[in-house]
Amino acid sequence: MAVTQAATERVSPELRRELYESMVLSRVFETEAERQYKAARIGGYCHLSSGQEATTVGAIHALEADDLLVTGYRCHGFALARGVPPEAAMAELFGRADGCAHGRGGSMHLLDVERGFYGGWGIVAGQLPVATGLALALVRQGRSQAVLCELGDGAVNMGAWHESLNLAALWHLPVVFLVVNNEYGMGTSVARASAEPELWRRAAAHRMHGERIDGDDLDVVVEAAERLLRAAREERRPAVLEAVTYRYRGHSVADAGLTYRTKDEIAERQALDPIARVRAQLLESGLADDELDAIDDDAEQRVQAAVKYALASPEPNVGDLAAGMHAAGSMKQFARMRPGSPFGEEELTFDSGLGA
Amino acid sequence: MAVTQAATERVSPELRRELYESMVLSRVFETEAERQYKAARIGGYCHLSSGQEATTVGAIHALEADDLLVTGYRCHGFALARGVPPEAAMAELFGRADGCAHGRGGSMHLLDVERGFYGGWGIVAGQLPVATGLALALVRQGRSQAVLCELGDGAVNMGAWHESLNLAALWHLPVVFLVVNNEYGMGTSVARASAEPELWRRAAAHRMHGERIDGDDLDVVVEAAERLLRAAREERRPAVLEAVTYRYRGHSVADAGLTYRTKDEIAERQALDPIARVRAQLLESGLADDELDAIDDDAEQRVQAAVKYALASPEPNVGDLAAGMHAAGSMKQFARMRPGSPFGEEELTFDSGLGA
Amino acid sequence: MSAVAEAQLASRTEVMTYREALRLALSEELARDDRVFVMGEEVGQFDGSYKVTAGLMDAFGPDRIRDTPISEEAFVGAGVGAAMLGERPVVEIMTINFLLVAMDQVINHAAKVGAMFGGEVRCPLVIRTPNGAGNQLTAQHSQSFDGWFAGTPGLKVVAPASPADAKGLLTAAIRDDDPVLVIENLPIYKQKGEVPLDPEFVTPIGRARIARHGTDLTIVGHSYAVVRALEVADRLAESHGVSVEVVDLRSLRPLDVETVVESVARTNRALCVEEGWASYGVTAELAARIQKACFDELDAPVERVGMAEVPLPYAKGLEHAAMPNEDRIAAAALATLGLA
Amino acid sequence: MSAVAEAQLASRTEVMTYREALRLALSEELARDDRVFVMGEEVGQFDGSYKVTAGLMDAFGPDRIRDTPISEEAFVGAGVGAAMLGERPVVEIMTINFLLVAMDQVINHAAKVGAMFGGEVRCPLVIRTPNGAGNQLTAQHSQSFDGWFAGTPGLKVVAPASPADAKGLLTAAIRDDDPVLVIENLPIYKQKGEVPLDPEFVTPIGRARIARHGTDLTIVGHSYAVVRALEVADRLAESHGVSVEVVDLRSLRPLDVETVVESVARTNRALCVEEGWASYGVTAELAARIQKACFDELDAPVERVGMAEVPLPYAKGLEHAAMPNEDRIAAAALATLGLA
Ligand SMILES: Cc1ncc(C[n+]2csc(CCOP(=O)(O)OP(=O)(O)O)c2C)c(N)n1
Ligand SMILES: Cc1ncc(C[n+]2csc(CCOP(=O)(O)OP(=O)(O)O)c2C)c(N)n1
Ligand SMILES: [Mg+2]
Ligand SMILES: [Mg+2]
Repeated sequence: MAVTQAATERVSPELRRELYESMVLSRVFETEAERQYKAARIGGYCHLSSGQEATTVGAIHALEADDLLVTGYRCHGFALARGVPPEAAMAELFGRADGCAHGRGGSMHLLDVERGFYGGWGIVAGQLPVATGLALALVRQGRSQAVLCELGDGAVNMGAWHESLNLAALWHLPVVFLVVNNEYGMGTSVARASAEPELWRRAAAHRMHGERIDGDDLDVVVEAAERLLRAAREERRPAVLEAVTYRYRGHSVADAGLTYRTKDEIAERQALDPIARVRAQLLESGLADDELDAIDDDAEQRVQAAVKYALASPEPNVGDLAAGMHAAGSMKQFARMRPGSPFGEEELTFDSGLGA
Repeated sequence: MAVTQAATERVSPELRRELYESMVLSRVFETEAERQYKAARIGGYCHLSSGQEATTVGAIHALEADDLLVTGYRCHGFALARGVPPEAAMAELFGRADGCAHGRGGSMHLLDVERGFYGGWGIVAGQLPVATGLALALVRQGRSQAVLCELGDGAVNMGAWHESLNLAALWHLPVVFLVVNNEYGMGTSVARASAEPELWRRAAAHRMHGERIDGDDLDVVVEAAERLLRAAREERRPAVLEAVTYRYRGHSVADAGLTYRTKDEIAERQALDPIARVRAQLLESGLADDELDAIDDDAEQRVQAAVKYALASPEPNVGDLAAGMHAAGSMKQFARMRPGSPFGEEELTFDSGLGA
Repeated sequence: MSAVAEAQLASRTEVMTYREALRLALSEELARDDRVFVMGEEVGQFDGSYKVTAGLMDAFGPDRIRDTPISEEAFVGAGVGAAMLGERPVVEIMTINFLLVAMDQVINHAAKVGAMFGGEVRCPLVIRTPNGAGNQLTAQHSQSFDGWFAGTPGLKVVAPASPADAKGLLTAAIRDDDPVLVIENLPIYKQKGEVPLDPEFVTPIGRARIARHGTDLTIVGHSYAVVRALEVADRLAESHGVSVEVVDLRSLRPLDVETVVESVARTNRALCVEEGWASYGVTAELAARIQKACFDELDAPVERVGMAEVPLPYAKGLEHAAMPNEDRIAAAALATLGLA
Repeated sequence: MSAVAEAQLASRTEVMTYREALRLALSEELARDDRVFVMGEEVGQFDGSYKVTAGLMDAFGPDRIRDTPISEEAFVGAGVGAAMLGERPVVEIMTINFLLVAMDQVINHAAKVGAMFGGEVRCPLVIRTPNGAGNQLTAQHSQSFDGWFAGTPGLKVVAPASPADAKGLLTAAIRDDDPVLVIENLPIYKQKGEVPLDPEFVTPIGRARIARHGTDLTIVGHSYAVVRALEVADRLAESHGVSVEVVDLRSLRPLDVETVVESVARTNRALCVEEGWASYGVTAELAARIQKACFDELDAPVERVGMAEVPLPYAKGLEHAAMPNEDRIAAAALATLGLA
């Protein structure tokens, strides 16, 4: 297994502390999200990434301000690490007007165009062609930036993976496919889904660089993500980066997550918790326990503030049901469609002030 | 390039003579088909495989009687080599009732279930999942047979290729994917379509055996196809066999085939014609010119007889427009659908005596 | 089992959920016919993402209850190929939204086998998948493409609205020699009803059912829309004393227009309802058929209600407003009755 | 160019084929806007499988006229992503049949971008593809899924039936800020007609056209069905002295029902025609709309003609019998007029 070695010196104590804050924020945010889901303030699908924070935060740290990000539906941590305010994220989970998608997308479809985050998508591997297209646009626009595209270990068996990798390699597009291998796609282990369980090896089918890393080692993630994103930006070399990590909670809040793995297995992995690891490193490097507790408390407070904000944010106006569906001016195109409409359709309007 | 060496001794003079007959029949049949197309007796798409006969005939020879075959739309040679009577094939091209698909399928959709040929399919790579399913059925039925699935070099960039290979490898299905690399997918060369132009290497992405052979060397094709089909039958080891060959005519009869390659390139390849090669080998092994001429004449006569047969075969009965669409007895299920039908629909009937 | 016991069983029914009725049909058919096997994501070890197949892997083993990778195109196509060789695959697609990635295998392969090959080979494939919305699953996960499949010659499409039909139609689909799409529905999975225990019980494909008798208005629908229609019928009986007849289509292809037409010929008014978008949807076909077959009987235009024509938003309030909920159906019914 | 020259050009028209009109729109838009680029199989070196893009690679280079591998799902999705970043991709799909393998990117990605992300980002993607049958291309290659896309909120769908609209609608689609599917048609590619040379000429999306004025019957259709309808109208004028009005829809979403309704209100009879299967097809929606909007004006039920509901067979005779050919349309028209 081609595990790149950690280059601990690359992460300074200051940076490590910063990334620790981000990892803790993600964990606390999602713990709260599960609580709020059970309190029925959040609905739909809600996929948590507790346990995966080193991969999420390390990879996002490697992005430059103008780089782009695309993910699947397990996107809370990525959004927060990229700088989406917890308020905007929580308000989205609550389906409120001040959510980052104005309450239209929910947990799976967070986004923040100003920060280059082009969504949270819900169809397995469906985001790969989209990410490939964003990379193509970067090239056409002469921007020397890169796209980071997250997907799961189960997504590598979709045809869209194969077609997107070939296109990216053939056209030398600046995109890094981050395979978050949390060992299961819903209840299916990698070994039960993939004839080649070393997923990074599939990159070779397109003469593309691939490598597998310990996704729970923050330093390793930062080093590899920075290196591959730089190669994408500077040499237009796409790559596959497989980060091996683990999901503590069920596939979604609705899944207890125990028909396909044991409590012991989960406990074993939690004993190696990436957040605990980083905390230990920070203590070693001289930070005091209470400084770290202060960070944890601060995360708690930020998340509680986000909940307050979300609760205070108004429900979207039902009159804006179709807001954003079409570009401004489209109402005129649809004006002559009214006669004989299905009941109630005449009332639908979509030229609205929401969003761009 | 992993070119397996020829094992000339494996093909006896008798067998070589037999395969020569089959190669010539395919060439003559398609030459006549093009003539008939231009005489407007054949319509639709008509894809010729002139130049690819060593691959076609060699691979089919490696099949046992109970093995199964699935191909794309370039299927004339495969059908004939598998034993479909030229009469039934030509009648199908002419759209006549005695065609192997009763005039419903035409050039792209030849089949012969009794000979284990499950079609001639028209969507690039669409036949791969179907072939995978046939292999699964063989396993479920405890039959130690294999499926040969033909596809082109352009088809390897479809998602269906990736998904089918993973499924076949993961479930140990007895299927050999024969990639007929004729160097172009319509007007696109392999290098312009595939980031990894050595297509056989892609099998490794699924821990599947892959190899590339000279598809114009009959002996090499026979040896490799026999070996891989045996491994599929006896050890349920699927594989990718890439046969490098060349298409003399355009992509289809409608394509002159010269916007993307030169006349010289075609001439160079024709100088190495696989049929001429085998003819030379037969002469060496002692056959006389006139014996070989007799084979060629015989092929001409068989094809002319096929044309006569096709012309004599009746046009399908227009009353049987929907024949075969549904299983016997389905008319009763549809009986209550008539009121308010679109104009003319009431008359459609499909419980018919055609086929199975 | 003794003939007496069998006779008793044949006549017995039991109250169970729609989900349990589907599971009963599957286990009976798996037991009856070795050619039947189930294939899909999470159908085995995970017990099915909506638990329809719960326990079946323990009962029938991993060969007959096959967990697949996330590769809908490949395993739907594998179902086509296996069916062509005489197997009886029952492929589960988690929700109908994911059939979009396997569309080519359903429309251009499964549906073509019979006619394109001149009847030389058949494709007895069953695809099971739920449609529907209503749990804030949002735009990509809340759709109903029912009409697309119903409009594809070569396919048969059924959509049970009750536990009894869930069993009867799934059994009929598995025994049918053609490709059949069985459209289930998320909100109905937990609905309870009487289900015949006779393993030979089938709901014939192509026969609609009068779910409720009435005289003033016919509400026509399939799948969850039928449940909503029945609720609205009760409501309007109380609130306005109107008598609503409800037709449960059960099959979309073949479509039992005769039953619909007989009903509308009596009530002279028709409202067509569906969970999906109405424009270019199932209700468009219903309206087109009814206006032609009942031209002289109609006292009012055929009305339609469907999901608001927008990618379904996440927020609960927006989602509710967008659904063809009982209030909207009732309002449409009153409008059709001229009581609005 | 001088203002005078421009003014002259603006008013000039030229006779050209539908194919040439599309090519003219593409080259004008490529020249006008650097964000526009063309992507698809064989669009460059091969000159396009139906030659629409012939010569464009020489004129604009391989970056703006991109040949792709056979990977529809990837390059349609790449169009979505590029459009989200402000590019104006024009993706060619050889024929609409092949959109089945990219369905997920069209329906669950392109169409969702605007609403699902609350209007935060747009997707100005154009997909061009021909529908239709009639050259013995057989079951897998002779389909028209027009209604499926027209029934998808978030998409816009246009289908030019004349060279002028081929140019005008493609130009409008490229300039539109939403995803637009431009449905071309195989048999029409070679049709000739007057085409405005003004680079600013656009056919507004959502506006139908009265292609022929008449008083006794309205035939409504889109794409090639309009060409057939015009032929039938002439025929019936001669044979039966009836006056047929023909409405060319031009757009399917938004659908200009007003123009249809105004026409039917005058003729009191409507026949809807399409190249694809009529059941659950485009004509179902037309009939549903007309019966509601013209309930009191209709003297006869709205009639429909489409392709016979079977996977299209290969044999010439079978294929012809299955097509909505002029004889079948004329017969349906006479039936609607009560002259059958
Ligand atoms: C095409 C498609 N098929 C099925 C699903 C249902 N589904 C959602 S997530 C998921 C598992 C994905 O696993 P993986 O790729 O490992 O990502 P993870 O959930 O572990 O982050 C499945 C099957 C879907 N959303 N899209
Ligand atoms: C999904 C799909 N896309 C496009 C086409 C149109 N098409 C037919 S054959 C072909 C080229 C295939 O090339 P290759 O796989 O090399 O096979 P060959 O024709 O060389 O035998 C294309 C693009 C199709 N039939 N299906
Ligand atoms: Mg996973
Ligand atoms: Mg080729």
